[in-house]
Amino acid sequence: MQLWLIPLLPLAGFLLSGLFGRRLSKSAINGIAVGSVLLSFLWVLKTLSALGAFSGGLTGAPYNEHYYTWIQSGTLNIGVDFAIDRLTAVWLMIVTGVGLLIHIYAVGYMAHESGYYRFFAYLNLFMFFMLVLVLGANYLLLFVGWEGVGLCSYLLIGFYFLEKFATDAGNKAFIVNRIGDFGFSLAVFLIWAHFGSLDFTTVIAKVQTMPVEPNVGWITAISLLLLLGATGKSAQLPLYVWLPDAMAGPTPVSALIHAATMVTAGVYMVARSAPLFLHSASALDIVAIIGIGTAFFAATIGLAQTDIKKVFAYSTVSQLGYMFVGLGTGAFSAGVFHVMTHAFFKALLFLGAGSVIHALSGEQDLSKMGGLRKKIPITFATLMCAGVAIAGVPPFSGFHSKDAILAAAYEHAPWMYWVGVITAGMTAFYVFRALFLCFFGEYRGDPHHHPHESPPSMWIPLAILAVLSLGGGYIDIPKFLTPMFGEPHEGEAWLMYVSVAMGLGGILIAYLFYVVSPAIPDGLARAFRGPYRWIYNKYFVDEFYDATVVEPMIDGSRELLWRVADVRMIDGVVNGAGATASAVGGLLRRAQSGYIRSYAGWVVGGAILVIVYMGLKGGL
Amino acid sequence: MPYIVLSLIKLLIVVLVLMHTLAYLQWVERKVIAHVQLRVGPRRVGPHGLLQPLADVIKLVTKEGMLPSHVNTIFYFLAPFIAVLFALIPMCLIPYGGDINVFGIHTTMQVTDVSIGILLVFGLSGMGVYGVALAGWASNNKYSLMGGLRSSAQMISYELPMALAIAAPLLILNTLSFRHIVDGQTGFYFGFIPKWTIFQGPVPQIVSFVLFMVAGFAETNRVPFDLPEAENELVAGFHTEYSSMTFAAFFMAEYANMITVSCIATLLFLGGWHPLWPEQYGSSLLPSLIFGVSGLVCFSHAARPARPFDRITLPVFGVLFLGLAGLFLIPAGQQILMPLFWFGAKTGTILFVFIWVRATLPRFRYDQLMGFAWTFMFPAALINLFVTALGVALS
Amino acid sequence: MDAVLFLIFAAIAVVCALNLVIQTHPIASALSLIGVMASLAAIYLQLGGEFIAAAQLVVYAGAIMVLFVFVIMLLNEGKERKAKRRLWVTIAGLPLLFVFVALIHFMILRVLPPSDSVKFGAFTGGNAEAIGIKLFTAYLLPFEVTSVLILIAIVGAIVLARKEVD
Amino acid sequence: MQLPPFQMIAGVPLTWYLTLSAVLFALGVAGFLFRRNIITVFMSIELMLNAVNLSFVAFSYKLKQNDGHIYSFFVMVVAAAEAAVGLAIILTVFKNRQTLEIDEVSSLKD
Repeated sequence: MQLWLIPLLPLAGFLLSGLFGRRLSKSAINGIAVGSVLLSFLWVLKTLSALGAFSGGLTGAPYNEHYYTWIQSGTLNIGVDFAIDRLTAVWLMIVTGVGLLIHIYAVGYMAHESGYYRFFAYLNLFMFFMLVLVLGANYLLLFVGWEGVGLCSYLLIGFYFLEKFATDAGNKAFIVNRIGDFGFSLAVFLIWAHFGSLDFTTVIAKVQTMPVEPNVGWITAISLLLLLGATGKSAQLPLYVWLPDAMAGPTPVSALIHAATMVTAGVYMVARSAPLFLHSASALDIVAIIGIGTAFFAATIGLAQTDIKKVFAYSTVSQLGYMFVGLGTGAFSAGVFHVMTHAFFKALLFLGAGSVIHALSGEQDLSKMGGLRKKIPITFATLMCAGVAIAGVPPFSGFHSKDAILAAAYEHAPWMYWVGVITAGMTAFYVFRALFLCFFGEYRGDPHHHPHESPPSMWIPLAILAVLSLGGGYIDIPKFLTPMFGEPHEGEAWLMYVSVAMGLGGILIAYLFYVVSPAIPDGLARAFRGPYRWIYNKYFVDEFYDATVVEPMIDGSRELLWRVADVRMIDGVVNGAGATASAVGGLLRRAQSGYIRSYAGWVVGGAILVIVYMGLKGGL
Repeated sequence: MPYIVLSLIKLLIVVLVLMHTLAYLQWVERKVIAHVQLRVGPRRVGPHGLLQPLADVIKLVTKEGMLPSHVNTIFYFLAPFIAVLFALIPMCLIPYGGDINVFGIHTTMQVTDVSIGILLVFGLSGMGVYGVALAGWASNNKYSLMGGLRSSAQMISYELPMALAIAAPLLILNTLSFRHIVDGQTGFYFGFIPKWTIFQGPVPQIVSFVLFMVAGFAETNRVPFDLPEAENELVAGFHTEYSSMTFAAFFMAEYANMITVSCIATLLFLGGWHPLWPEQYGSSLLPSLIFGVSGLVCFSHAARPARPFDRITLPVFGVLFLGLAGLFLIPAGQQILMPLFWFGAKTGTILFVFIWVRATLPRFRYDQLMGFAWTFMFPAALINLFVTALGVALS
Repeated sequence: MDAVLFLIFAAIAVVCALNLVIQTHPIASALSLIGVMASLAAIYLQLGGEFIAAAQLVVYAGAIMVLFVFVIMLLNEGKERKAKRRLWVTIAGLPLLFVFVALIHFMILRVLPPSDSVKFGAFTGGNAEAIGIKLFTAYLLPFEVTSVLILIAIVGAIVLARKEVD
Repeated sequence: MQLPPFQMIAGVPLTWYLTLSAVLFALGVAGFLFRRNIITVFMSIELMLNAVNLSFVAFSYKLKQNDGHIYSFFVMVVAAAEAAVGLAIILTVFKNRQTLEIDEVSSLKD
């Protein structure tokens, strides 16, 4: 079935535009980048239809392809295998499909940027690693893809490497992810130590035979370590801090990597190792709690942000929290469902925001926007679609997935449902706050500047995504994933009404605050100055981390590792070796008279000694 | 020890014949060049100058040997000795004919037969260069030194193509001993084309024959490669400072080398002492025919003498020639003489070519000489060797 | 007869070698070295090494030494100047050498039974055919490597000796 | 090759050959140690090589196999290469320092 073609096409694109991009024309680079992704998307479609994924097939064991044995050492035997089952299928569709749209969008968005070929090379490389991550049939390949996408995200966040904040953001993302990856790698080691294999199928098969752990044990440890990795990659508490800063990268990057695909890798990983979590009593609860906490927490921060991309970034974090709630409450299919819908409308939100920024040529501050409704109608319309979708207004996509998750949450623990509902309200509020501030009222920006609508290469993807985020809810992922995660159970009807009501309420309040009488929010902010400052400054989490983790680390490195370990010990040893060598050499130099004949004399003497020795020894 | 005695006898014969050949070869050369240049050449001493070599020898021996000042005496005298030595030794290894029975003793017409004869001859003649080089250096004279340097460089350079040219026929004949080399060339194709290596399959060695001859000219410092003694540049080159016997020694060495090269060429390419066409077509009658005819010619000339004393000399020669013709008709003599005749004929022809070329061609320039060796001869010899090897491997 | 031949050539070799060491003039040394080589060639013949003997003449005496003589003439340095001989070399060197020879001779006598003796022609494995076969079957790789070495040497010599064309 | 008729005479002890080679080798060493002319030193090396060759050939006579001959052949070839390069080096040295005194080229610098 040539699964390897799927990731290799983008890799080829990366190599082409990465190696020769300097000499290629922009159109050529567009052709390579978009073409490679398009091809791999088509190949995905062909493969899936051939496997019968669209016609009720692919229900049983995953379709596996073994290419070669990568590591063969003792009982450790890791092959380069690609496998497809329904979970993978969903992700393949999301990654290649949304990725394709975003590539097309980027052609228009990056048109005037320098380092054009660099950007697309990175983007293709990201596609390659993401597809490896999704297709890999064992934890090690998953890990490879995992690190690869991390690398690409670092590169793309720091794409404008001339700005300090961009590089800082890149480093932050990378370092924070290291913490998660550390957990993940530990988990992989444990899995091998415990199950003797890294293949998903083997591990899961072995897990199925074990009893559920009542209290903490191997499986719980593994699950929690995996979860640590997931929190890193998917920006959950406590490691979410990198994602908002990651918006320093170009907007298509934010849309593709930091909204639609990479950040959902954690979800994929947890869903992939669902049996592990299911066999540990405590792990799932922790997942759910982290999820709901993140959702609420991020939503509150989102209320007060003034940078449009920041707003959406925090909303991403909170939506990811929703997904984890879905996973944690056992409704894996609901979580995955939300991944898909979120991919649609959040990508749309970011791309729309990008289009706005593009229209205002780089302006991101909401307080300098407004009244763009007339100026950029297409962007306005599409963004509105995204808004209603994320707000969970029926019958749009967000509604279905979020509803499924909340239902599962209520079954799991009612309080979780209520928190989730409130969060949903806040989500609706801040999203529409952003939209209203952007499109309604008076234009508050530089009066001499005249916003303009984006080129078709940008708004066509917007339109497609708009359609998807409106109608995407009818792609019944839970039913599709039934063979893997079992039947999705319907919640009672009133839960749905409440959440919908909250959503609509949020929208109304936003309308009241920011369109009808813009005075109110400032009054509120003045009334609750303390909490507002907290929220506005994101609860000073970054400062807290700086004080507790970063500063001690740096000081410790400087004082102990550098001043003592490096300078005293290591340099001491090295210099000592050098000094000794030169001293010995100084002694030996005396023999080095430069008179060849004296050397010869030494040689003869040595030869004679050897002969004498052998003669005495009576050898020969 | 009959072996030793036999060898000594052979050695004696060879040396005697060789000495006279050397002496008269020079006479021949002068005559031939003279006729090429429409002159008469030496004719004062003896009829047709036939006693000229004797006179020369006497002159050289009796002449006072000049010892220039500031020469390195030992080497000065060592040089001609070396030259002659290594020019004469190879003669002992060259066979002049097949096996013979004389007075019941079965032996070969060769002083000694070494199974690596040709290699040995090659090595020994290669050492002749020391004579020239040393002479040039020892006579403490810049022209001589130039000559010595030139000759040593030239010899080293031309030994390579020579060796490669020799290697090709050896590949076909698959031996290093002269005797077997000649034996390998017996027989005829279609009964009349001799199986000499220049004609023999799989690859006829005409190219390597030519290359060998050219390299031979260079090795013996003959025109057009006589740079070491180029008169108009270096007075007389390496033997500028030599006179009388020492000079004669170099002279001898040069001619001896010429003969050696011609002999090797004969043995290696022209089928040694094998006749040009088979017995049954009367090849054994050829010598008698030649001598007979020349004898008759002598008599006819004696009848109408051009010069007064021809009336005496020519009949003498006529009788001589007719006697030789008769000798070649005696069956017992034939098995000894025929090989010698054919061998001598072939060698003589090549020697004539040497002289002919000297009378005809101008001299090379030194850079041309080296360039010719390295850029033409060497590659050509290599290619020829390769082709031959291919042919041998395929057949 | 064998012994006589051997003694003759051995005497020539030793005398020439001594001359090589004693003579102060390079040319003299070179010529005496040639003498050594020629007599060694004869001794090789006695030991049945026909091919090696020929190679000795062609390669060593015929080519290498010509090169030496050529260079000596080219530089034409003249006699070695009597310079302050470093004393310890003389004092230590000569006895050292005698010890050396004595030791080797002692060992040879000790290792080899005096019984086995050399007869001319008793060993015919050294003719060109045998050598060639051995050389191109068992020792093919070393042979090829050596030819490459020669090639490198040629290039190196040219690079070293040519005039710098500015 | 045809054998001459005096092969029945008792031969030469093999040890003579080896001793000869030892003597030649020692003389080569002596030349190396005592001579100061680079070329002479070089020739002493050649002498040593020859001595070694002799023992090679002698031993291959004792063992009745011609590997020794092949070794000495290789020695010759290598010696040829060595001579080519070495003489070129000597020429260069002479060009740069106008001397062949081996003790005057004792310093690696300049």
